[in-house]
Amino acid sequence: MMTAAENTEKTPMSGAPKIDFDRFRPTRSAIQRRNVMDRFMWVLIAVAFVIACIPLVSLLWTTIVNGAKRLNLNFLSYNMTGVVGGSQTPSGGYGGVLHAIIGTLEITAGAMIISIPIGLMCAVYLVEYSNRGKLATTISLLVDVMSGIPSIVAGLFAFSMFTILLGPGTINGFEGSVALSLLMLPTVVKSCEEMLKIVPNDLREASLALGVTKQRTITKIVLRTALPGIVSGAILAIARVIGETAPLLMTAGFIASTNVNLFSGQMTTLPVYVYQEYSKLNANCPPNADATCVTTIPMERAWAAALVLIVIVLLLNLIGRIVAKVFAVKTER
Amino acid sequence: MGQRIDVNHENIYYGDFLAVEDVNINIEPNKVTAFIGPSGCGKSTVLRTLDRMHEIIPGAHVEGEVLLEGKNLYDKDVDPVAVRRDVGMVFQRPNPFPTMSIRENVLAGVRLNNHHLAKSDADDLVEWALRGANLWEEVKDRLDNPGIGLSGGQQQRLCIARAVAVHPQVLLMDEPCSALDPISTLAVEDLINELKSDYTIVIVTHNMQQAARIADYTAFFNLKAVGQPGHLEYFADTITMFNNPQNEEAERYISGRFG
Amino acid sequence: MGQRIDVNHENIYYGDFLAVEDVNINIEPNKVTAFIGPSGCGKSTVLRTLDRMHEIIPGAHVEGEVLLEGKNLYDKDVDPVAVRRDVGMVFQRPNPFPTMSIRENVLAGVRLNNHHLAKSDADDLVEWALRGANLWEEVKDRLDNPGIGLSGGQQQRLCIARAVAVHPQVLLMDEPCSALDPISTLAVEDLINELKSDYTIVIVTHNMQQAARIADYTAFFNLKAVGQPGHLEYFADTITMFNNPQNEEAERYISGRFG
Amino acid sequence: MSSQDKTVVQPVGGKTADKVFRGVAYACGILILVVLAAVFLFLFFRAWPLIGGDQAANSKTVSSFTGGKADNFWSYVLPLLFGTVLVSLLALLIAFFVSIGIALFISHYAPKKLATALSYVVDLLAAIPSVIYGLWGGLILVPAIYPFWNWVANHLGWIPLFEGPAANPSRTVATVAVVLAVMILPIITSMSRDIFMQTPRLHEEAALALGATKWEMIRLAVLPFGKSGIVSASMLALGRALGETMAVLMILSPGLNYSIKLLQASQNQTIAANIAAQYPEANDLGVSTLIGTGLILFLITFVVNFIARKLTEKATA
Amino acid sequence: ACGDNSAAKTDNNASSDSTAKAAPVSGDFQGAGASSQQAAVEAWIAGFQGSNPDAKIAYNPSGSGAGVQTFLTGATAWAGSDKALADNEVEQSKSVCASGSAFDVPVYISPIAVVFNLKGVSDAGKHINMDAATIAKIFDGKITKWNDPAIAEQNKDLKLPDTDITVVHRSDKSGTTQNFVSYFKDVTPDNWNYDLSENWPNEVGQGAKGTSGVISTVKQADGTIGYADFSQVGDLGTVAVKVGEKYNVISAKAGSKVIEDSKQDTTVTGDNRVVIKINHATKADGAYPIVLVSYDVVCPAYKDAKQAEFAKAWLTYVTSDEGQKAAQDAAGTAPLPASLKTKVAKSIEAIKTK
Ligand SMILES: Nc1ncnc2c1ncn2[C@@H]1O[C@H](COP(=O)(O)OP(=O)(O)OP(=O)(O)O)[C@@H](O)[C@H]1O
Ligand SMILES: Nc1ncnc2c1ncn2[C@@H]1O[C@H](COP(=O)(O)OP(=O)(O)OP(=O)(O)O)[C@@H](O)[C@H]1O
Ligand SMILES: [Mg+2]
Ligand SMILES: [Mg+2]
Ligand SMILES: O=P([O-])([O-])[O-]
Repeated sequence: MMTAAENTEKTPMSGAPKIDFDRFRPTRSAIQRRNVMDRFMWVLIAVAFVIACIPLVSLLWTTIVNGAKRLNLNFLSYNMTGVVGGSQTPSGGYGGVLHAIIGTLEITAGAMIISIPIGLMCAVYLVEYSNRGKLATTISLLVDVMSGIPSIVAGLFAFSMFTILLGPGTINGFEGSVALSLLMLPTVVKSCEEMLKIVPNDLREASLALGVTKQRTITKIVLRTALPGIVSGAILAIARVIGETAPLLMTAGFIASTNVNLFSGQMTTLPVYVYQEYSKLNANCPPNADATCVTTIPMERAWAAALVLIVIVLLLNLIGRIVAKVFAVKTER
Repeated sequence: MGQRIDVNHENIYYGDFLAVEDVNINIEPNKVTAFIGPSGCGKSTVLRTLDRMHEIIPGAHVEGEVLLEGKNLYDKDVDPVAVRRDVGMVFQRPNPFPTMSIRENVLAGVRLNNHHLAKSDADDLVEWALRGANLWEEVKDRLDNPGIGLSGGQQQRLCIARAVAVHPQVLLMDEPCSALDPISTLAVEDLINELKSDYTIVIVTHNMQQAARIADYTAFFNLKAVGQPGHLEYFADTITMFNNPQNEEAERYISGRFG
Repeated sequence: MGQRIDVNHENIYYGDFLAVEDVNINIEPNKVTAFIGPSGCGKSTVLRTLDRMHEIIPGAHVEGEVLLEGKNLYDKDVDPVAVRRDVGMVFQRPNPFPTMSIRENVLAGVRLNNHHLAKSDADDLVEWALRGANLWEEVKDRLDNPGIGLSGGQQQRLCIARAVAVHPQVLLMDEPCSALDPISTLAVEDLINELKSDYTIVIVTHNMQQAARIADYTAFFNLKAVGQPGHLEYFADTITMFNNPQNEEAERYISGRFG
Repeated sequence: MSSQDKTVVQPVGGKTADKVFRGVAYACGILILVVLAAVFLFLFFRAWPLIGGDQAANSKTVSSFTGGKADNFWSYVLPLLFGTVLVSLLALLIAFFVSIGIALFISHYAPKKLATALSYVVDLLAAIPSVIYGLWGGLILVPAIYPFWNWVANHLGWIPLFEGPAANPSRTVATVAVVLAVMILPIITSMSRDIFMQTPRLHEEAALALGATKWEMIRLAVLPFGKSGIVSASMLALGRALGETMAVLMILSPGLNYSIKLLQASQNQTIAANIAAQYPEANDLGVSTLIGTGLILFLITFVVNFIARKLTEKATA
Repeated sequence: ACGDNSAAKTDNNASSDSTAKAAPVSGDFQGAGASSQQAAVEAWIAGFQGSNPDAKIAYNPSGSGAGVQTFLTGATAWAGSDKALADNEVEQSKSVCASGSAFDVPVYISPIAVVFNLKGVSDAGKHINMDAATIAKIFDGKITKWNDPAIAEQNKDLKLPDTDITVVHRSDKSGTTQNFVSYFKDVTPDNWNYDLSENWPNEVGQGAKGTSGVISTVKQADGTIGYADFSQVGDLGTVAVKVGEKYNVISAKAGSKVIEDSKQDTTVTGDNRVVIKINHATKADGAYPIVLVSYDVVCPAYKDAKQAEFAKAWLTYVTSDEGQKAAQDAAGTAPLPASLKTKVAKSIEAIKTK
């Protein structure tokens, strides 16, 4: 049975160097060192984790404790019209964030609708079509660069663009969406690109070999496989912009009443609201005011609105998670 | 009916690297042709040029002609997608779609091309394809489980079922059985035997017994030295190839066989 | 010297799913033991419990004992890392480290213990291991190229070289040749033969000829039905197993062999 | 085997769809170039009066911004640039290692349940708006961190970076860097975690089977696999830090020096925060000057990314 | 619209009486400008809408500079500003207004407090007495200890600790800063050698963004001193400033007094403008000299008659007793002195509504 070896005059091992393996045996100290290293890294990683937790927990805790104070149904169902100083409104509240919630949702949705398709398709181009050519390298470099555009510059850009297109002083929610989409795009492209890259090539080949067009291979196999990653990338991108303040002050403006029209009139968003309330710091009460007049109300509103913003983000995340879970790649065994 | 393939003066490149040189081969319709040869000699590479899968590798390209029923696949007006629809392929490594259930995996080729299959048709197709790949009994109760949850061998059989389900004219298989146990292998070989009445089949294999068992024709690829391009050394009907090869290299390679 | 392995009453789970039931087997030192059996019967699973690779799958766990020279691998005080140092493993699918060159891949394991390997030692080691895997001639001029640039078969041989380079006491191989051509397979088999004078070798294979050629003992695994746990059906020295099996199932399986 | 005789109809078209899809993908790629060019041109034209305008007026504008400290654009923008880069790099330095640590903790160390919970928290934190970081940083962290900075100044004051006395309240570069680090931490973590989780099991097993410890397995299989992702994530985070406006604006006490005294107030300012601070009260020429500084920031981001890219290219080649 | 807080009934009655003379204005109107005006403007909008329920008014507190810039593009009906228009802005406005050039009128007076946080003093509710020179020296970093003789001398009855002084100033461009330092320039120029600017000129102490930033920074540490709008002082200590021979504590009334004692700036170009030249060196009894005058900027004629109607009605309301009271209640501002009102009313009359 072992005849085959005899047929070949030259076995592969002839001419192989002689190795004294005992020299490579791990010494006790080497093993010790490796175990120490392993444990050390474990500790280091755990410590990194704990250290990071401190500020993050503090941040959440502060927001929740301060925000919960004024967060109630009244706060969620009224806007800021007719709110004067620290006085109570006829409904028994102190104004609210209904208009800002609507503004945030609409403007962010607008930004999503612009940037997610473009960003995703750009990532598709980079990963699926470009063959890593010059153009692609340039684009992905520029995407990185784009991620460094200061948000305020994005605001200036959108503002100037609308000034040129629609006349001076144009301010509306959509303008804010445009500014935000500029900030969102690079995040979308980058994270989608990374997610597409890790889809195994095997799957593309399998699909192409079934006579499926490239477009369907991409949409039905590649994007589908990467979907959970794309969703969390999109959420990351939304997260990147949902808290923007500076560009929205410039482009979407600030208004106390509710405006549901994204394309006309100023719109308040939650971060802008938080910032404006923080800037007010204290409210005044008329000299003869009764106990219902609260001078610290602006700061309390700021924290409450911050909490609302976090809750909205939380809900978005939750939706994203569910989507990701439903479409998750059934884990390999 | 299966279709014939004629390869004329084919040079295959990865970028600037000439991987396989001057291949000329006539693959008969409704026959099984096996590619054998040492590792790295370019069997997979040649196989992949037969359904234009080669060109999806960046920089890879092909010179020469591949005629499918006389029509050059590499003509300008030929749509590679259409080619791949007619020429099915099974890979060396099992690659079921991880997002799909077993059932969906089998139907992928049909569904991805936007066909709306009635449920009962789909059920029939799934059963037919899975039986063909000798997987039906093992998975019939869990068709909706993810395909990736199967063992390696099961996964490969699933991939064969998937390729077969689109009823190609030609079926290319790159070592389809290398991850299969003998019983599954046997079933696949039976399947190949069955299919060849309708289709043309090309199979890459390391297992010379397998080639001897199932192939009507055998192509022996070789390479002069590492770094040199591979080439088609000898092509003959299987009986000649294994009993009385007219080529010294082929004889040496085949006599090195065992068992 | 190789070490003996005794497996006592081993049950292997994936989460709640009992994949393999009540395995009892004595693996002799300095011998080659082959695992055969139909796909999905748990050969790979059992093999992976011998170097505690099984437990890295979330939820996977093992009941029973695996004694390496009388010491239970699953004792509380045993470090799985140390176990895997002494028990090498080669996988079904080639898995070279994609960012490393061929040379670095071979040295990967050795470097873990010997940070500062003298260049000449490293060179010798690389050559020795690559020759052992019959890859030296093909790659000696491009040792600094990435390991994944090789063809499938070349990659698998690279992985064997990598496992061998750390010079383990026991070598586990999960279908190491399923992606190899006959010449490479032969070389690996020769290597196994050579290595067994120093090491204990366990190999999973679908190729019964291979088992018959290289194994001293053969274990036949089977499963009653799909979804049922696999089990060790029959264990015997290879000559008995293939010529005169005392087990009906084993005989049926083996007689189904071909070639 | 009934379906054997089913005629599988030729698949419907798809060729046009294919072409359109490809075209759209291309167009979107190009669009990025166009948008960026538009932003650049816009910045350039708005900043043009700095070059082409009346230099005396420019100089007056700059001195009005700085109370006479600087009288030309460069002596205005360079300290700002220095401050921007200093703050961002510090933040990245702090956040990078911690993030990778957390990402590994989630992907490879923590039990599955905990990991899921943590992932969730991280994703959530990535979405906390910078105003809230500003609020928290300015109102909670600044007083809370003073004792620590004071300790550092007293014990490590011999290192120029930590030269005392530590400012109280600590509205300093050090504090801002910490806030920015906390802010970008979830970004890096979230992205690297996703990548780490995708490490092929094959490679992890290969490493473990060689007798690698967990950490060695991470070094051999996980980190090399995740490298390009980590770099992208860091660049994304750096970009965010470079351009962060509100948090810096609400916390940092600005100055116009080339100073590395991290613990002292009124040493540096960042470009973005400076624009936000000056814009509301700026006249036309003032806005031009501010946009000019924005343009510089834009160019710096370009250079930083370019260098980072070259470095990773070299490392992976 | 949805979520609006409908105005209180009492408001409705009160306003309908006093502004019965003019027909209600209706439409969408926008303003932008000084963020410091926000609280007052909120109150005015609420009050104005009481009698003009169909007017929708938005005020964007984007900053004085940005507000004026926006106004000069014609996008807003009025701008709120912490400072009077510059000459070139008046010139520019000619292209926006239907005829004539834009003008500004004062809408309220807001005293600027010098706030401090010092253990044993501010938390005991006590004031510290200082003269202009001392304040200037502190803010210029020349006096660095709370028990510096210069301070101690003026505060014989206080026990001042040996604490370092931490100066807190605005880090953003600010009308408050400009008004604050112009007090030094006018009263003690030898101790303030910087150009007048809206930016803080030196690097003494710490800068903070906005009034709210200054206040919260001052609150965060012992020994801090800063300046901020009176309405935001809260429970911080305030400096009593020397006027004549007395130290006067800040109050709305005391702020009004200095304006009563100030003249109109007649050097400004453009018609209808009412710009106050604040007499920081006032000796008036009980006056508090550090104040800021806030202006509204409007056109004498608008291309859109509705806008003109609104501008006129708006300014009329804002400068009325009712409007001034609303601002005082909501924002803690000091009302315009009676002496100014006629001039202001005359300018408002100049707005052409037909
Ligand atoms: N990670 C996993 N999780 C759950 N079940 C698994 C996992 N891996 C394997 N199994 C199941 O365990 C059983 C044994 O699988 P195993 O891979 O050990 O079989 P095998 O004999 O090696 O098959 P093959 O020859 O195809 O490699 C099968 O039923 C398989 O479905
Ligand atoms: N993507 C690729 N890029 C560059 N060279 C490649 C690529 N794939 C294969 N090659 C090279 O082309 C040659 C032929 O490879 P191929 O995979 O076709 O061999 P094979 O005969 O199928 O080998 P095996 O039996 O191991 O699968 C080899 O030298 C290989 O290194
Ligand atoms: Mg191959
Ligand atoms: Mg297996
Ligand atoms: O109202 P300010 O100009 O002081 O910001």
